[in-house]
Amino acid sequence: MILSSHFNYWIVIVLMMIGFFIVISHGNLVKKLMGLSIFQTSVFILYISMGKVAGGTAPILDEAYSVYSNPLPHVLILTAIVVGIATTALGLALVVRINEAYGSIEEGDIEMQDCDKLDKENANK
Amino acid sequence: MRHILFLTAGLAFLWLANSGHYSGLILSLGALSIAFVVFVTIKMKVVDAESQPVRISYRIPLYWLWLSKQIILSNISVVKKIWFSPSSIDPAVARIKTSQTSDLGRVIYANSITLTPGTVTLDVTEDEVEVHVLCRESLSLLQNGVMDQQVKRLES
Amino acid sequence: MATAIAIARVKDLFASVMLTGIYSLLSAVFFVLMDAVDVAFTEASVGAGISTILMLSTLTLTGQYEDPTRHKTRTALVVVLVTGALLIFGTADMPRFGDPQTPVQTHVGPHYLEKSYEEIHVPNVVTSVLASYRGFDTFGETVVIFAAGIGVLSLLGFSGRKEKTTISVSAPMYQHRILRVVGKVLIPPILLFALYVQFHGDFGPGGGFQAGVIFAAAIILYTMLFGRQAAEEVIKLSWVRLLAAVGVMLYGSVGLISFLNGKNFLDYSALAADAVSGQHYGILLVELGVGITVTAVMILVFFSFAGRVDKKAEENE
Amino acid sequence: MSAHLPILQVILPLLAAPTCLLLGRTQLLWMFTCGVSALCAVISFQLLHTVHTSGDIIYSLGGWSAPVGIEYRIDSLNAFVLLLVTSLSTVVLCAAKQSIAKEVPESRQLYFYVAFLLCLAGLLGILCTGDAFNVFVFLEISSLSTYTLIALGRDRRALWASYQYLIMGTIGATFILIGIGLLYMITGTLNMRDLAQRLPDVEQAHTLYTGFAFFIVGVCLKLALFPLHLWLPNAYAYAPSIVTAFLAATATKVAVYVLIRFIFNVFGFDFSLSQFPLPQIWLALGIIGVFAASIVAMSQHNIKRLFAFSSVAQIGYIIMGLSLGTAAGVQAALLHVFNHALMKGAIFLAIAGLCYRLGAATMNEFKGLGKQMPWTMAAIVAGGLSLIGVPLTVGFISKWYLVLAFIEKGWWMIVPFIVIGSLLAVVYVWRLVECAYFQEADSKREAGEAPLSILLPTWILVFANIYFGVQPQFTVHATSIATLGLFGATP
Amino acid sequence: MSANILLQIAILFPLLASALILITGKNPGLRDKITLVSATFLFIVVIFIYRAFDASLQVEEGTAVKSIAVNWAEIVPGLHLGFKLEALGMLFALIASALWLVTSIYGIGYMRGNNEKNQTRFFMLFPIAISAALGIAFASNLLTLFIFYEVMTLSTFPLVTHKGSEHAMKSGRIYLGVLIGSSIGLFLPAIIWVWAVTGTTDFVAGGILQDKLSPLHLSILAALFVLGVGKAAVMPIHRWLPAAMVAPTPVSALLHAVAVVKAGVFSVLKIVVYVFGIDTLSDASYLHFLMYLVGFTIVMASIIALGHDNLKKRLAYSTISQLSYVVLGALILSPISVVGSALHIAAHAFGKITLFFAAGSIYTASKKTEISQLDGIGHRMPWTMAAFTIGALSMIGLPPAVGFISKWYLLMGAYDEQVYFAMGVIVVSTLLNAAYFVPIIYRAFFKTEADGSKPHGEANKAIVVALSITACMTILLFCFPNIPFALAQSIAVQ
Amino acid sequence: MNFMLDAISWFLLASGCFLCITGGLGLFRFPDFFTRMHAASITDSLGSGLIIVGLAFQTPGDWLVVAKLGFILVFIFFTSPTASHALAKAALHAGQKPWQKQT
Amino acid sequence: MFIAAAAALLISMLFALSRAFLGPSIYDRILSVNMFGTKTVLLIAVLGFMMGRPEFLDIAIVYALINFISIIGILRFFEYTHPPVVNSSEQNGESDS
Repeated sequence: MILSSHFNYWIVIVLMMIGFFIVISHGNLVKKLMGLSIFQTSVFILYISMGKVAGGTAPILDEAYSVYSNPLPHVLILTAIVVGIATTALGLALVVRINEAYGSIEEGDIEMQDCDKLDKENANK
Repeated sequence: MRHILFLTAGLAFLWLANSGHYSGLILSLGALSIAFVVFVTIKMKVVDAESQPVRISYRIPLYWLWLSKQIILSNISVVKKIWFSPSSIDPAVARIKTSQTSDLGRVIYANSITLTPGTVTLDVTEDEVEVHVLCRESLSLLQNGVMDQQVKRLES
Repeated sequence: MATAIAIARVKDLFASVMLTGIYSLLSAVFFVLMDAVDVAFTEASVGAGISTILMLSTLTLTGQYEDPTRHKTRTALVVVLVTGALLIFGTADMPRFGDPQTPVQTHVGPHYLEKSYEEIHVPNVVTSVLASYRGFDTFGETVVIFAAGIGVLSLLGFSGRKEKTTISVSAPMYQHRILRVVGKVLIPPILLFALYVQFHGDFGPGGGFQAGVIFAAAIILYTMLFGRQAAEEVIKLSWVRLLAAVGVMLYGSVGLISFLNGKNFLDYSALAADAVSGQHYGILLVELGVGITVTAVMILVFFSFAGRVDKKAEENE
Repeated sequence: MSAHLPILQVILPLLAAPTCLLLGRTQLLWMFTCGVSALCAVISFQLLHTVHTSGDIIYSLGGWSAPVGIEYRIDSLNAFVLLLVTSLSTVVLCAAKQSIAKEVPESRQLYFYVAFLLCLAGLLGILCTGDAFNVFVFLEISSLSTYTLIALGRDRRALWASYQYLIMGTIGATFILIGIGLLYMITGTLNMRDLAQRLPDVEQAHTLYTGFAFFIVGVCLKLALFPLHLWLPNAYAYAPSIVTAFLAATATKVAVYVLIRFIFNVFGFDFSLSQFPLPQIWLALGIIGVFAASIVAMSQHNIKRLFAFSSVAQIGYIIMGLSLGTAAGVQAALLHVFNHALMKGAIFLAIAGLCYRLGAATMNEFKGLGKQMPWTMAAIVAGGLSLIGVPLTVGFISKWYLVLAFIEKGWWMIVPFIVIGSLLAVVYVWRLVECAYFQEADSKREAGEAPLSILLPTWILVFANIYFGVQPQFTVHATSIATLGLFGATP
Repeated sequence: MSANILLQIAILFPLLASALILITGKNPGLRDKITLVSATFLFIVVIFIYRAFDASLQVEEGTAVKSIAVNWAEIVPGLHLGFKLEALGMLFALIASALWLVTSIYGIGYMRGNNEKNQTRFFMLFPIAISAALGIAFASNLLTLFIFYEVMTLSTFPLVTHKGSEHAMKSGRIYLGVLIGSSIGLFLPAIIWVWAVTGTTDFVAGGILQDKLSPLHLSILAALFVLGVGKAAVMPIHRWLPAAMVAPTPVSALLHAVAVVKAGVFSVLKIVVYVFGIDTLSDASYLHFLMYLVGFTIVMASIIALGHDNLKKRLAYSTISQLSYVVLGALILSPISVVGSALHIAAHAFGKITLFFAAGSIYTASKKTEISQLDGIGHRMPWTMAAFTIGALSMIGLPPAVGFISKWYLLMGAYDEQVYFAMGVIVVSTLLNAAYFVPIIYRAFFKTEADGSKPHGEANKAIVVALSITACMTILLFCFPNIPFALAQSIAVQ
Repeated sequence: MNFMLDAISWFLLASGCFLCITGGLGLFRFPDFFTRMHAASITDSLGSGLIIVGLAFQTPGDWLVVAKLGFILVFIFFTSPTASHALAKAALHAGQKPWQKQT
Repeated sequence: MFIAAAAALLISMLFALSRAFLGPSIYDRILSVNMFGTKTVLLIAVLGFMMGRPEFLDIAIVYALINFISIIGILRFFEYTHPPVVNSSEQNGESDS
């Protein structure tokens, strides 16, 4: 019974875990950002699903309807989506610059290069 | 100038048909929007004979009717192939002469070809289109020039 | 869901970008099912449109394939499982899906649904909440966009009008007859549609943000078809940058006006003698501010990326 | 007009940021930004005064009273932090002009000022608001501009640091979003006061626990609590020096504020601290954080990184104070928030001066600096002493209160840890001093004193370090009122 | 001028002098003159303070008690930054300021004689250290004492590492590590403990801890203090002192015979008297363990001193053992022994500084540092070695040196309290003292110089004058011990 | 009358859906990119057309909705061949070779 | 009936999705994304009718629009990474030709 009445949460959880997993485990910077956006989207779904009323309709007032879903989560998520795209755009811009600076967008490569540099600095000491 | 008027009229129709709210405020906003769009598009240099086919507009519905018939026919044949005999296809690539005089005409022709299932335009040059077909039969249908003529009629 | 897994698995980054596009289309459908039309609208334009294009431009610059080695898989699994377990723990008490008796449905939400029409007289409750009740959040959101624009500009910068020689590189699609003609036909309606969305946010789904994205998308389409050079002649980028600021300031000054008239910040009822029509004007102006900023920033961001792509293409030649 | 002060506080930098785009010259930009920030400081001072004399200020945005609309709510706690943030940002900005001119390419200086103002506005917005979701929005404003600011650093590692921060920060923000969402789900409201009233009814809900956990983890990511601090050292080390000074002095402090606000006001302190092993976890993390970060700091070669790790350690102290859950503990934490801002501000500004002259701040550069840049070095030493907690500096005051809080609670065993933590600070500060004063400089280098425009703000902060170390009445008074407000507000 | 103002002048003036020295650093002559003038001035100021204090003591016997006290700031409720005059502090201040004057003379001579680098830094830090010493002397509570204690540690560090060599840096690190470590790690917690228990850290006659702590806790607290005040160099917190001997001799002389180490033992004494209160502390049942430790330090340090050939090292270990006398005197907990301790502070100060001066003098004149090289040096440097002898006598505790008096009081105190262990320790260590000092004197005067050594005479005049003064003082104090004695008595009376 | 309209609309919808599924199936059954494209164009052209017209029959009298549906249809008719054409051209240029029947 | 239509559309979307999944060449993926987009447009329209709120058609229009633009975008940027060189076929994975 929990499975059916809470199915929205299960979707959210699974999506969230997938997104989060991508963010942590993948070394590719672009992929990380994709994971991040999946992660965020899952949260959006969480919010939106809590605003839904069974038998309700979109919160655009019309004389024909009387039950509406709650508009507040929608508003919040609109804002959150915007925030999400803003973050993604900035992240991608960073990736582009990182690629120019390091010639790679793999986390491992970049850290290795930095380590080398750090070693060199220490060696100068 | 003709093109601009045509565009304005089209946009006005678009607005009115979409809006559904005809209060003074919204209408005046609509007018402003149209003016702004026209201004921008003129600056973009996209308002010309190619994009605003004033001349041929009244013939388009007829052409569409004809084209719909073609689409339905070819749909049926492709659907048959998909369901019953996917192995019976025999794709081919061919070049077909066109007789259109303007880019607009060529584009309409090429898109019509693509729109009918079973044929896809691969490339358009001055007087030829390169076509990929699912079966050789449909190639012959094209080569007989019926569609070419229809488009040409539209154009003239 | 499957899409998400697919994104995780596919090594070809191009493919995963496309899958993200699909994914956001799907989630948008989901939003529609959940009655969140405005959200679906936004998710469609953002997720499938802008972010796909941005990711693609990045990939163009960085290369398509992912290094197959994974780091920290085990840590990741642990962290993810802990998070998941925590959530599952939390779901036990969560209200049933669609239950009309939850606190969410009974506490603040009803106020909006019951009162907003007499207070603001806008049928789309989402818009009235967005622009008036929680107008300050939206102001914040506009600023976020502005901040992102500033960030991208400071990182990538658009490369001015220095190189005049790049036409050949940046306008290959011009040769493409079909695209050119169809593009010419489609751009004006798209622009108008964007403005329609802008001004009809009161009645149906849509509003400043969505309109901004669509408008910007039209410009992006134009740029892709006719080249960056042509586009830059139509819209001066330094002007666009100013526009981004102007949008934010428009929003802010609506608020300022209301408190010069003795009301609180963003209290639109100060804008007209009649409180309800004041709200109306306020929402209109505010949405316009959002729209302007979003359009400007999206264009700027796209141009910044495209500028880099062109630069790289030039170097390769 | 005075009724609008709470909103003006936030709106001013927020609107000033786009205005910057209209101003062309850097000189003008700098003056403008400084002016805005100074004005904010004046406003926040006024706010603090008003709050102390006539109680909390509530301001409904858009004229919609909460919970339907968003409200701003200034009480003695956030007024205090507001004052801290605005005044420090003003001081830091005063020093910014030359340092930025040197470290950021001409074409990007404009963006620096814009992003700086946005970041400031974001932080102030977080502080002022009484709405949970609004916190998230402004958190993102400040974060996004922070990423930008960090990425302005010259070193390419700045980019990488910024990216890492972006990922971590976004995860943190999303966690916060989940937390807020779950809270909303079980209460139906976003307003903090309303939440506080409604949460006790659902205290047993699992969802509340989950939401709480997500929220706390998210905020802790933002404030770089020990195991979640990974983004901080790089970000501090490679950002432009002025940015480092600003971030170190303000950003994490605001996160601490959010934590305090939610723990004590929203969740209610009984719930937060008695139903979870949170105090124990925090205490342990705080202690481990102090030790681990201090030990890592000892082996750092890059001075900015060194002090970045030290920041992580100091956050450990703050968390330890919070973990007590007593008025004294919170007061100690608040004091340390203020005092740490002062000392790190001074140190990083001084380092900005160093970077201005030398181009980098590694141990190598420090050799013989005591003679070449005596004032700058003296400022660093003063800050370092404060960090250690030497009496007569602010560091002593906050540690004193911290220890006191522990003793009052009867947790004697923790006191030695705090003391040993200070000893570790001695070690890393001393390495620096030794290098600067007792080693000969590379002969080829000719470095003069940092320019006055950087030196002066630095010394203002150093002076503040000492002044509030000797005359802490103001801070102690303000924090105790704030703490009283916190504990009075929870039933 | 009121004594309160004088008090502040005494603490702040050296800082001003320090700044002046820094400014005039380019002109060595002027700089040195400033050093001398300010040292003299400070001494005079302290004398005036003493007179005022003396007057107030006289008044005290009458009616109104008008204590001389200044409060600078109240940092935390009950936690002041303030100063107050009392007998013990007065004694310490007198010694410190007097010896600064002498050391200044000596230091100028020494630094010039050896052409040391960074002289400005050297002379600049000196007054800061003295200021800190005076701050410790006049501190009215534990916090103030702690602050100046730390200031002293930090300001003397560059003096210790003055040479800047790798070895010096290493020793400097030990110096700093031990002192700061013990002070923050032990001393500060002890202060906090006191504050937590009593709500104040003020020094009050008779102590502030009556009936506040159990005997066990009292003992632990006492141990924290005795060990936490690392400058008192009770084993095992003594490592810094030998390490600090890399410093130039004036530093060793003033700081490690007078200012630093005396600050340490003075603090212990002050804490015992004014924080614990002698009566209270006698309840601390486990205190004898601490006493054993101190006794062990005295004997052990002396034995180690025997084994060192380096003159300064030997003096350093001697210092360790002598310092523990003072601590021991405090721990015997009889009024008489406290008087002895206080006197011993003075006695050891003058005696040890003489010895160090002499060691520096030898080094300046002949560059000799080892005892085994000193054969027959008494003939070449008669003044120096005469002064050395007087100092050594004082250390051993023989008349006509002042060391005799202090040791006498210590013994008397121990006898009164029937702490035979302490008596035994004192006797044994006196023998050991003799054992390590007498051979030096013997070598200097009665052995013949090894062949082929460079001819040299006395060191320069400044040095000779300085060490003669201190040697004279050692004897004078024996003859006229009334000032220190009066002060010490007034502590015991309280 | 209404029943008639309903019936027509259902019929159109059903056949549109059928075409869509067919298109999807074709996407699977055809051997290479170019041939799959033909399958896709089934959906794009007639499939969507039928569905939209079917929907239009559901809203007698509401011209606004019909107009909007019309716009969608026109738009799809404009864009989908353009997109497939561009795609095909790009694929051809990038060196994709059309599959030929083995003979 | 609308539900049936929606279900049918969903099924065909599933087809498209799995094609996008399988590839093999990038063009197949683009194609299926395109098709997917078109289907989404239809689906949204159908859903709008299903729920009785034809206002949703605006969303469908936007979808159609965005779909087109992003396909063009994909192709546009694809030209950079896969310049029109005829011989580079190894990445296109023509395992089935």
